[in-house]
Amino acid sequence: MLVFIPKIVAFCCEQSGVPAAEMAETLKLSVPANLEIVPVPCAGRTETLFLLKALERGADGVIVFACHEENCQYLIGNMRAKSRLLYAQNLLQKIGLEKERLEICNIATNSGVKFAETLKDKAIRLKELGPNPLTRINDPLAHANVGIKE
Amino acid sequence: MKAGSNLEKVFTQGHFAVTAELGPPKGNDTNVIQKKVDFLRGYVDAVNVTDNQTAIVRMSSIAACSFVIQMGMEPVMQMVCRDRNRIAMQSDIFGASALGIRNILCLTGDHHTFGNQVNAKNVHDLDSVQLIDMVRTMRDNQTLLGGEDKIEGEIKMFIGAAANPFADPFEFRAVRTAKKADAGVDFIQTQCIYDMDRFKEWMKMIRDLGVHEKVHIMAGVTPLKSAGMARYMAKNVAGIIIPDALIDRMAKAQKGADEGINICVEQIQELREIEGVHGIHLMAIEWEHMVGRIVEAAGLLPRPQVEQDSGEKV
Amino acid sequence: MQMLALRSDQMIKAEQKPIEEILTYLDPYKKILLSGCGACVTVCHAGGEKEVSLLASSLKMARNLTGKPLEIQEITPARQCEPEFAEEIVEIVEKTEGVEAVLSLSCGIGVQTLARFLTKTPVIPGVNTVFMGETVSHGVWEERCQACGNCLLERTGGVCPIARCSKQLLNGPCGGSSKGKCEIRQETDCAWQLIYDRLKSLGQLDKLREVIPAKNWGTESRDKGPRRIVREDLKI
Amino acid sequence: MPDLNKVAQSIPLKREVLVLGGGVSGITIADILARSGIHVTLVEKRKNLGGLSKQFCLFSNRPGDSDNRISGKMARLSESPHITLITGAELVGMEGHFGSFQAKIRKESGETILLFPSAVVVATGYITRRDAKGIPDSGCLAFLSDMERLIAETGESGLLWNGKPLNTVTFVLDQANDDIKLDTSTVFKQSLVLRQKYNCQVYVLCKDLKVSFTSGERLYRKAREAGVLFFKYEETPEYSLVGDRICVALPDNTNLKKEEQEKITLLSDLLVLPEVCLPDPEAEQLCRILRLRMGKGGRFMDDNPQFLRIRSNRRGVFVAGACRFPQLPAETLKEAEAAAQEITALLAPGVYECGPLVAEVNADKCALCYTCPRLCPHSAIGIERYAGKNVYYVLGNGDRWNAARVEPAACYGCGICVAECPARAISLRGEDALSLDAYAK
Repeated sequence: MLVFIPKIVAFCCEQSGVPAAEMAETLKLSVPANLEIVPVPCAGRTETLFLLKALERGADGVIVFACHEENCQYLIGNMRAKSRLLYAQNLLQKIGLEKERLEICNIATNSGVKFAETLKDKAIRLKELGPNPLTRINDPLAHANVGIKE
Repeated sequence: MKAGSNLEKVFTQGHFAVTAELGPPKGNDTNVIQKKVDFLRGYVDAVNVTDNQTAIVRMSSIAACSFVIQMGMEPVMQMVCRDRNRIAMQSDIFGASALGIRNILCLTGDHHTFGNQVNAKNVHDLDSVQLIDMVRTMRDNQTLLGGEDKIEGEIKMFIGAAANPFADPFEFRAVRTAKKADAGVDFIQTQCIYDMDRFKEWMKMIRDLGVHEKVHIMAGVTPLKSAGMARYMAKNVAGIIIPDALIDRMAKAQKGADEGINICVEQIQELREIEGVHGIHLMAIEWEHMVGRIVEAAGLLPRPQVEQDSGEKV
Repeated sequence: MQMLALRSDQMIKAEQKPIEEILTYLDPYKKILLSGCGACVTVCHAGGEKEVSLLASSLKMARNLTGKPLEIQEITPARQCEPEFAEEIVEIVEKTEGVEAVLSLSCGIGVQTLARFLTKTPVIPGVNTVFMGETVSHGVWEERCQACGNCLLERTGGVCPIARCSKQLLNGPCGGSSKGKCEIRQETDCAWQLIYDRLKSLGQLDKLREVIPAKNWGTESRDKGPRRIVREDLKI
Repeated sequence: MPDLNKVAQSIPLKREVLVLGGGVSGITIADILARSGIHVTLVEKRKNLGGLSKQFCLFSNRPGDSDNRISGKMARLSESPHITLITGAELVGMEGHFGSFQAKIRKESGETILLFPSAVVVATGYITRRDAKGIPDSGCLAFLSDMERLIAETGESGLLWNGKPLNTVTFVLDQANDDIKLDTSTVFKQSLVLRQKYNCQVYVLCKDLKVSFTSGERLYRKAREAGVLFFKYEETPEYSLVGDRICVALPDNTNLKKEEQEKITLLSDLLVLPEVCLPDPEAEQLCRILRLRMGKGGRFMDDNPQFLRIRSNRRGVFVAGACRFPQLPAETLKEAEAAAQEITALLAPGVYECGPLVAEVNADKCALCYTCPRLCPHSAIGIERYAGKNVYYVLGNGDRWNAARVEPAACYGCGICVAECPARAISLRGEDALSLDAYAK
């Protein structure tokens, strides 16, 4: 049977998202198969363009793992990331993409479980949402994620 | 006599003047004007006809004034700076004068975004002070604004303007009225007064500037219909101050409307005593039928019969 | 004192047009040049290199979704409103094969300069040029000048009633000024309150006593067509 | 991958530190730094050192306690060759960054002194106000600092207040300050002495007693054992005068039924209140000069205590002591030691190796929009003149133009400026460009 496994790009703050990912790995927690982790020094490094480009290049969903609010090592990075994400969501809606494809998650260094759960949850929701319409329209066969046998 | 209007004569003969407000219909139904004129006839010296007040489109002030004359009363034509440039205004003043209108009230105009044409372009080519100056030039110099162009005929207008002692900055309010006096205004009517202390303070500043000797000041009053209306106005209308004590009094009254009229009558009596106040202007919003009752209770009847100029029908 | 801004043209404030509107304009084209501008519109985050890349990505995605892909070449010159810069862009358009139109994120001036030189290629505005203003706080800009051509600021304490009073009053505040705010919106300062306060602190309140006569709007309206400044000594 | 070693920069560090504020915190830091051979300039706004410790640390229940050590440190300060003391002076300007600050100090005489410290410590403390609102005007009211002085000056004889013997004292907590740890600890200390040494009757009124400080629980028990009486209240007690004594009335909260509560009246010779602790009104100005982020309520950097205890948002600027929030002398001492240690460690190598990630501005592209200097949480970016070729060849501005510049020593490499720059003129040097390229182009 052909199954859709969503491609997720996760921008991970090195202060929280990356250690949480490492924790998840140490705990041998399963994360969605088609996941790309992109480390950034701070969630505040995540440009609005990164979020759009990820989708433009075929990701089905994008998530930013940032530190908890009022707990950013660099004081404002997580909040800036959040407001950029809201701006990008607004753009997506205007061009006909679901804003739910973009998401931000505040996480602590030791939250390996939350890291894995959030991603699993996101994968489920993306499955319900379906593949990124851009890949579907451009070249349905080239969508590497559709066609993997589960 | 500058214009020879009934209102001007009432003032110059030393009477305490009374005017009331009349909002023209939101259409061409002249019965609305007739009805309101009937309510006011005999109780006031002149009827103040609004010019698209709160930027709601209504019959033009000039046309409505003309009907008021036909119905046997004297109008005060309001003219706002919001909708016309100086070309249109001067041409309308020609027409108004020809139609027998002898009083004009020069106003800035409510902001167009409050009305029902929010996407309009507001003009404000002139401000109210400049409008006063323009009408005075037309009357006294018999020329157009800033020009040598002689006017064919004679413009006779008794010029009024508004003042709001309850807006800010308070210290500037009397000065602004003095500027209007300098520009040539003959009478001033104020925003509705509820905060008597502030009004008295403003009047003192007016007297200190000597403005009360140059212009006739008419105190504006609006009877409150209910405590709810009082609260709404106090909270939502910029430039209106209603003291809490007054709102409490309205709230405690058995019949709010009667109490509102009582308050209004008391206010008029208190205002009459203030040096420099030469009349009252009653803004009974959609309550024109109460004007007679208020004027009577305030002891302002009968209205003085002033001598009419020979050969001129007003 | 160090002179801070040597690059002076940064007072124009603009905002990007709704992407739906831009898409309508671009409908007939398959390949465009998207040109930002490195001056005013960069400063107000409406048309600098960052916005160019964001818009390009959004437009490409939107067009892909409709099955009519759009090819976009991005460029952000330092300015667009001088002939020399426009000529450079023209060169790029001519060299790049298949560019059917230019989408410009520069202000209305840059669009027109470009249009003057690009005789055969349409130039489409991507931003609405809104006003000349200053930064109130980061991300908030407010109008300060309407270029009336006849500056009154000496008489009004450095606060312009033409740009900042909702009714452009020249002789003081209307009756809607309450506690320093304009009646039309709670967050709008009453320009005349600002003028009053400033003249008071300058000890120049007497300036408010004078009646300012009806303004000559000829310096602003189209009495001689577009306004024009000519310096004979500078002409080449 | 770029070679990280190659792009890293070294900033030479002089062993020079500027300490602002000569209270407990500043004195302690200066003392420790000087002993490890770092040259310290201590600037105090007032004429004398000691700050609020002169009001609140006059006596101690334990010999060799903090106050004694402070006087010891103060004595050492004036002798140390490594310390320059400037009193009656304040900071009026500061330029530069970590390793190369230029601080302008102005003395009362108007004379200005230019200093070039590598690091700066802010330890400007707080101020107190006596608030006697709602208390009848009489000689029966004192504040904690008055009581401190009275006890310290009295010695073995009986306590006298206004010439009369003091037998009963009432303390009221929870009225002046939200954070009452400092007040509570002082009240414990004073009431124990009043009870044990002078045999006074002591009442303490409080809402919720907070004992979450060092020895708090122990002191409370000791006070109870010594016979200090504690009363819980909810609404502000009523104060009245009875003869020349003060009466404090409150409902008896031990009865849980509100309507049946009887009134307790406490008659005493003296009512003692804590002073209200307020942030220094000059803190805001100092924050501006130092380009620090202001915390809530006008205090320094009190909004992110997890990360920024001692440190500020700027590299090389430290914030210690009660200028962040009122704290116990013991806490202040610990914090001062920590700050001094961190500075010592930072300056010890003589150079600062910049982090692997440093933001860099392409001056040719900078539009002078001020986005990055406004946003940089570390105040690491300023607008500066560059020498070199002007990109605006048509303008002919010679060989100099302005652009934003990131100071490598002050940059933490978070990349917030990179993401925000509308001209995309900033990049992170040392960043693994490959992993982000797919999303940036």
